Amino acid sequence: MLLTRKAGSQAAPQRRLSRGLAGSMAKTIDRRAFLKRSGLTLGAGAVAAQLPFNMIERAEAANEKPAGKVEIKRTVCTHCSVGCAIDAVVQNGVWVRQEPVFDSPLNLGAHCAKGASIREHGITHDSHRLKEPMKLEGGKWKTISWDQAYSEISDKLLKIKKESGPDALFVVGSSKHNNEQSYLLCKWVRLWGTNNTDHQARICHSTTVAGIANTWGYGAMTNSYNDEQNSKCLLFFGSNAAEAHPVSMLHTLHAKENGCKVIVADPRFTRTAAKADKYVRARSGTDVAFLFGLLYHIFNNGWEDKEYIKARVYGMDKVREEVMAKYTPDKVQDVTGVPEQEMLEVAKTLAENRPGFIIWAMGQTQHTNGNAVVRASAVLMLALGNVGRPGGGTNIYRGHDNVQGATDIGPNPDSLPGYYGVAPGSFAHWARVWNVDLKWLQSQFAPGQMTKPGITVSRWIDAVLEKNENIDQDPNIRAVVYWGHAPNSQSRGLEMLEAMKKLDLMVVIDPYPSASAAMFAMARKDGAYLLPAATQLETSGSVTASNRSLQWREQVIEPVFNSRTDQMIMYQLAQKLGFADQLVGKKDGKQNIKLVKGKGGMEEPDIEDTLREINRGTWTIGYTGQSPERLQAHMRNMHVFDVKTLRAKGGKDAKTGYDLTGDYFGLPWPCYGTAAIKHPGSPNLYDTTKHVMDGGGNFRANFGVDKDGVNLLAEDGSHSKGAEITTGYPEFDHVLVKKLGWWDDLTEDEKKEAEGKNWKTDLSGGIQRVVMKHGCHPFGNAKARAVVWNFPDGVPLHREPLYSPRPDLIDKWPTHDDVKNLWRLPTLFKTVQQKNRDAGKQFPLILTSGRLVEYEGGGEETRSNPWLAELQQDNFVEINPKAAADRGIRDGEYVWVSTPTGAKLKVKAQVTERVGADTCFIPFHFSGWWQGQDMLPFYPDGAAPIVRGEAVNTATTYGYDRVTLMQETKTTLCQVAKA
Amino acid sequence: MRRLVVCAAGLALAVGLVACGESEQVVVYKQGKYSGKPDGKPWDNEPLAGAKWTKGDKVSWEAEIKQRNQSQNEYKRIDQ
Amino acid sequence: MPKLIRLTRWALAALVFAFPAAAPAQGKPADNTQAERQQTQPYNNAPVWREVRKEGQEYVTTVKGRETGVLVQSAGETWRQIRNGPVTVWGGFAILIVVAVLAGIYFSFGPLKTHDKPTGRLMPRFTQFERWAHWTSAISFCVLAVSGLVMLFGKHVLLPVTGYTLFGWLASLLKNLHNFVGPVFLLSVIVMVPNLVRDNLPKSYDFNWFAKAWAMFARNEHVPSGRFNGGEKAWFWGCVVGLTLLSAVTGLILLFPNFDQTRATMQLTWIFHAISALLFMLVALGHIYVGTIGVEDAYQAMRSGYVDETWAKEHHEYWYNEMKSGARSAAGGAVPAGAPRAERK
Amino acid sequence: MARMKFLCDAERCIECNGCVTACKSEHEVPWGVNRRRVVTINDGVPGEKSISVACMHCSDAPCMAVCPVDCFYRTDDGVVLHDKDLCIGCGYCFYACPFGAPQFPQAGAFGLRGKMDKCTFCNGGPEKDRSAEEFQKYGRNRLAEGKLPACAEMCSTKALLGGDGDVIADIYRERVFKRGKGSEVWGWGTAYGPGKPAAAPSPAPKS
Repeated sequence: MLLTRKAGSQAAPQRRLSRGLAGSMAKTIDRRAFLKRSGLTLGAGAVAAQLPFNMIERAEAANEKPAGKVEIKRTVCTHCSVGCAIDAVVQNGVWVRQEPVFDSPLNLGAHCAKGASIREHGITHDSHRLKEPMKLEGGKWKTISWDQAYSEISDKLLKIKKESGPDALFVVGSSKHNNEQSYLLCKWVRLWGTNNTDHQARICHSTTVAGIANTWGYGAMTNSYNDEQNSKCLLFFGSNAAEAHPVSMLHTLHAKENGCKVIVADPRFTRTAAKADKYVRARSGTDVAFLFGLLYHIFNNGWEDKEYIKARVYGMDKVREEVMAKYTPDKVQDVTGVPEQEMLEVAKTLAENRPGFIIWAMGQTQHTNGNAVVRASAVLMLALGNVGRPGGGTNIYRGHDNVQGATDIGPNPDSLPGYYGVAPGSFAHWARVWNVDLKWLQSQFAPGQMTKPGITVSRWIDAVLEKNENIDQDPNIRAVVYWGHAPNSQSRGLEMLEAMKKLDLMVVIDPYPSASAAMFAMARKDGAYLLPAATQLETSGSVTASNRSLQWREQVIEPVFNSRTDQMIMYQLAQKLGFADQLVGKKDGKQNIKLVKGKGGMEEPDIEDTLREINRGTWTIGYTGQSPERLQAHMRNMHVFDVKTLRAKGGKDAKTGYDLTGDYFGLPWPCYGTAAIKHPGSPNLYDTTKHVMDGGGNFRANFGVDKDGVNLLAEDGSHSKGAEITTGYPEFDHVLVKKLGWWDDLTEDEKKEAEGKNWKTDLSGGIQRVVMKHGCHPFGNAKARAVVWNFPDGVPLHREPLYSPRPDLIDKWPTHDDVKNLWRLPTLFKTVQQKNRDAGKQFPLILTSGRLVEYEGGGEETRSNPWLAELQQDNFVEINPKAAADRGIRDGEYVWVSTPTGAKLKVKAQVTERVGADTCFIPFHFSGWWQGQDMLPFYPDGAAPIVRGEAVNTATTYGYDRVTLMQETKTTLCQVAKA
Repeated sequence: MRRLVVCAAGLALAVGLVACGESEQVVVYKQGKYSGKPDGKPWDNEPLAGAKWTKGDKVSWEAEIKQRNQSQNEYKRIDQ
Repeated sequence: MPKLIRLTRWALAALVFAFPAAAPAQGKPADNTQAERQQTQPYNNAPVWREVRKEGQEYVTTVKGRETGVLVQSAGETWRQIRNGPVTVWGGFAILIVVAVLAGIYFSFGPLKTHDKPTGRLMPRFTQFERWAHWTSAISFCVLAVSGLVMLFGKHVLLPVTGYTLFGWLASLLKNLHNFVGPVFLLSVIVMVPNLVRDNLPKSYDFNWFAKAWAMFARNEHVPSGRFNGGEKAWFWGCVVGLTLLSAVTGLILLFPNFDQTRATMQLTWIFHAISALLFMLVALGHIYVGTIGVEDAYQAMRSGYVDETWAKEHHEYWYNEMKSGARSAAGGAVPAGAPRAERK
Repeated sequence: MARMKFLCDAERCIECNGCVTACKSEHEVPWGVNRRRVVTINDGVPGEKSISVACMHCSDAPCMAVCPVDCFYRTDDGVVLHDKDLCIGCGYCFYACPFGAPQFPQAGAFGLRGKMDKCTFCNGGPEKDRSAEEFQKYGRNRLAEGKLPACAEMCSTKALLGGDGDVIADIYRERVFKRGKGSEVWGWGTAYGPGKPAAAPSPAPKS
């Protein structure tokens, strides 16, 4: 009998519970309460009024007073990369309701649990947000003023800088910042003088970005969620879209309904698998073997697209050799556990149903050979001829709402905005865009460190703990700023705690900083500051969805409590640290970004101006055409965009008169040239069936014109529609433009700017404009590389995870050798693998992690939302009935999950056939328990999330991708025992 | 004994009489016998901005609802 | 006939509920029909939906609580049929009929009277403790009965008369009264019963009493009996002990849903509770009749605790003899000097 | 005349719980009360199907039939609503409801459950439409705004359909036709009785 749900004992703080369950029998009943409840003394009407029906106690309970000013603000959900539009109903400055936006071509009004409950972030009553700046003093969190926080933080930072140089600071940015904030933070860190900055993309899709960009040009989703409706076959491999990107399933299931085949291959029978035509269970960490096992059948049966390969792919023959030799069905079955027949069936389905997508998320990327896995996926699609056409390609589902944008133009250790690598030329380019003196900028950096990629977020703990002589910078990290990052999303939690103990300063800037706060307070007594940041719903700005479409968020409400917007905090900190003018590009009487009045009348950088500055400099990936005006017009006129193609058939913005005809929704990057030339954006990358001014393209010429005498440029005829050059061609610079006789198409002003520049550095946009006028692609026209030469494995290679249950396969497929210096740090491979060769005896189960639909990322903000928290109140481990029975474990019991790190997690057992008998799964959104202990005492008052639980990453093991230092979280070993 | 009967009868009468004080508030709903507090009809409200029905006109309200219903049909939006 | 079928279905269902299997573990794998069907007819879910309707099937949901994993509980409909059907209809008629029968007896034969004149000497029949217990249980029983009847029949009988507002008030009051008086009734019965057990043990002469019971009412014949006669003993064992136990246990189950009983348990319990309570009320009508207007001076016995010797002799001859012979001590000890005389009409 | 109905398409429902939180957010339903829930059958094994379930606003509503105080009523659009002023919190509607829709805000010792709460099809209750009182007792009244239930409108895959029975049956029929195979609608018969199956599972010819 339900009647009232019992909130789990750990579920909610008493305060919250008593709100929900007011009057439950849990409390003692005094006489008055008794009479009141039983209604013995009151009339019926009065009884009705008195009997607890606690629907509403909130201050903002909507009275529909005619006087209340009602506004509709259009914003975008902040929980994942699908980009679901939301109409927020705001009354007298209070967010009272949300309405679906049926017009949105991305989500058509649809929301998952997180999107449908996003209003909670704006609710002030009973909020679990951080409300005031705080300081850890004597082990207690103490409220301080913003001014005190700023001066103490900046004093400490400047002291550290003076003693150890700028590289002693590490700044973790956020994929939740909008584009403008990400961009400003990227700039902020460089103005401070270091490359030591990173954000969640490192631990989510860094391997994708590196691997895919090196294959054909850009490291992003090639098409869009919508484009799946044009597809014949979808292979989900390493993605659980139904839980991680629920609204994308609208397009997937619509496609399926119309005949598209859906295949899911995964160690778990996920909710996505439940919707598939076919499900294949493969062992975690054997991705390359699986993909090449498919490729074996494709080659073996001659199903590859030979013409396509000949015209547009480099090195497929070499891949073929290796695949046919190393990935024969018997070997593949031995490694992956998938029988030959099933592999053949999948390969056949893929071959018979083209075009098709391979879809992945962290299932492929978070491996020690993640770079190879994603390239193997790309190679598979290339072999089928699926890439560069509508309905086919690699649909790479990004995680956070703006992880794509933050990767493109945000705080990355190895690149400036727009993937301009940290090279002298890039700094020169950006100094010009930023209106900053290059010499001054150079002087901010420690000698020689400016062009060295910085520390990654996955390894900052090693940069603190590692012996100084082993790291490739002068100081160890002494100060860390967490600017919108959850500590529990990083592996090796035990060591992070050690690193926190050694830090001089930790600053956490976040609307929900509590996981970091609690961990730090558990580790030590002082040395940390918490600054309450506003959410994305409390500021405006653009956000890039996974499909590269940019959407503009209107500010829904003012920053609540004493929180401030991120751009305001950046500017105010920069004022204290002495580079505020540079941050807004103020020099020589010019100022790029004007200051506007923000909360409380304080100044902050203007978001629209910031986007305009981005537009002025980000030529590489075409962030230049998306002016605030165009984006805002798109948001106002969503209904004119077609759902299948994302293209506007017509329409004029009523407010500005802007003609939307031909634009793709959100101007998916690359949107080359200035806004004035009206490039429509590129819905599908490398699509030769369209004119480049219609969003068409081809593979990028980024690696020269030939390799060892083999032509790297595209073969004749494989150019984008209408290109005047029908052969392959290199990327454009002023020399090539002149050679082609197109120079005079430039205006005089353009010529002045373009002289000596290439398509990436010409700030006038003239080169891009003219090249596209001739139907050509600014970045050239080359082949995709099935084989690369700048990665450890030219042809992707299966390598056993560092912690593998199969010592025999470790011998056959060993991991990389140790690397002395990778992103400034020594990185271990073979040593760890060999040391743990037989770990499988003690830890026989594979431990993998993943998402729940109710929570997101580290989960702090979603676990603070009662509407979501109620649905998932305990962390759990999924364990197969057989494995559970062997250990005497029953469903719902607490168990200890231990890993080779020595960490032990106390979680509930969920006995299910969802996982195989050799695998366990723990969702990664929980934090707030530490090896069985509730960390509640360490949280700042009122900022503990409703639901706390054991963080899986407390127990995850060492392991990093050989190229990008992506952490290994998807395959390690564990043992489970009854608690 | 008789007193008891008289008392009971009196009480019943009183209770019965109270019912006469009940004001008429009958809204007849099909199938249900409920005739408690009357509920307004959805179409008897002021339409919100942008809505295309008129207050009190059931037919126009139903048309609006049917129209709105199509937003749950993505085929409609896609083939648009 | 369809009602009978439904009842049979109910009985079967009841059997199933009677042994509630432990809630199935997470995602209890269903039989393979669905998986097989999907092979040939990918979108045909008929096997799943068939299985869903099986009683006791619980599935996975993130919403916490008892039985949130149940998709369809068909037993609710059966319960509705039984409650709104036989229980309400037959129960209602039964009460009317019993009232009519009692009225018939009263008006045809009048109350049972003593043949001889009262002696004026009083015998102690009930101790103060017994009387307190009796009246506590009697009053709480009446409250329970009235409130119970309102909940079962009020909608049909009272509501049309009172109107919604008053009825809502009344029902709310009575429901809460019912819930809190229930335990009081149970307690008072528990206190009362041990004292009376010995005198209610069946004796051979009780059969005689039963054989002549009709004559007693119709022809005002007196049948010798112990402290309690056969009818009283039947009332004691069948109702005071038996039905109280049944309705109290079922009542308590219904009263504390916070122990997470399943709906099936509640439905079954409710049916036992309703039937037992109705039976209790039917017999109680008889008990009240003979205790008040049906038998002269019976009411005084429980009110004051004393009876006239004539009354005792005629109605409970064996007891009278025992008392007189001193074979047993008086129930409430010797008659105190100032004991009130029985009030006469 | 419009007859409001719910229909959940099991082929589409991915158990994202969007409907659950949409309802909570729209009506500010307190912790512990869930007007809607998603149930998954065959969880974790092939054949897994999820269904979103709430009050189905039955044609022959059992709750209405067993209510001792007759607090339920049905609107002209077929929405089953109740009057919380009359409700005595006896729980009978919960025993009778096939779908487990009625909810109670309290733990219920001594039968104290508080007033029953359930899905209103976003149509409030017998207070003045769109008034603060109505919102506090029953939640928003979207029908009175010309809108449909928040859960169905926000469903992530448009699996949950809510609205005019004829319209949603047509929408569903179109899908079934596209899929090319027959299908069954969960709960439809139970809630709305036999008669014309709304989404005729007429198998389309094999292509």
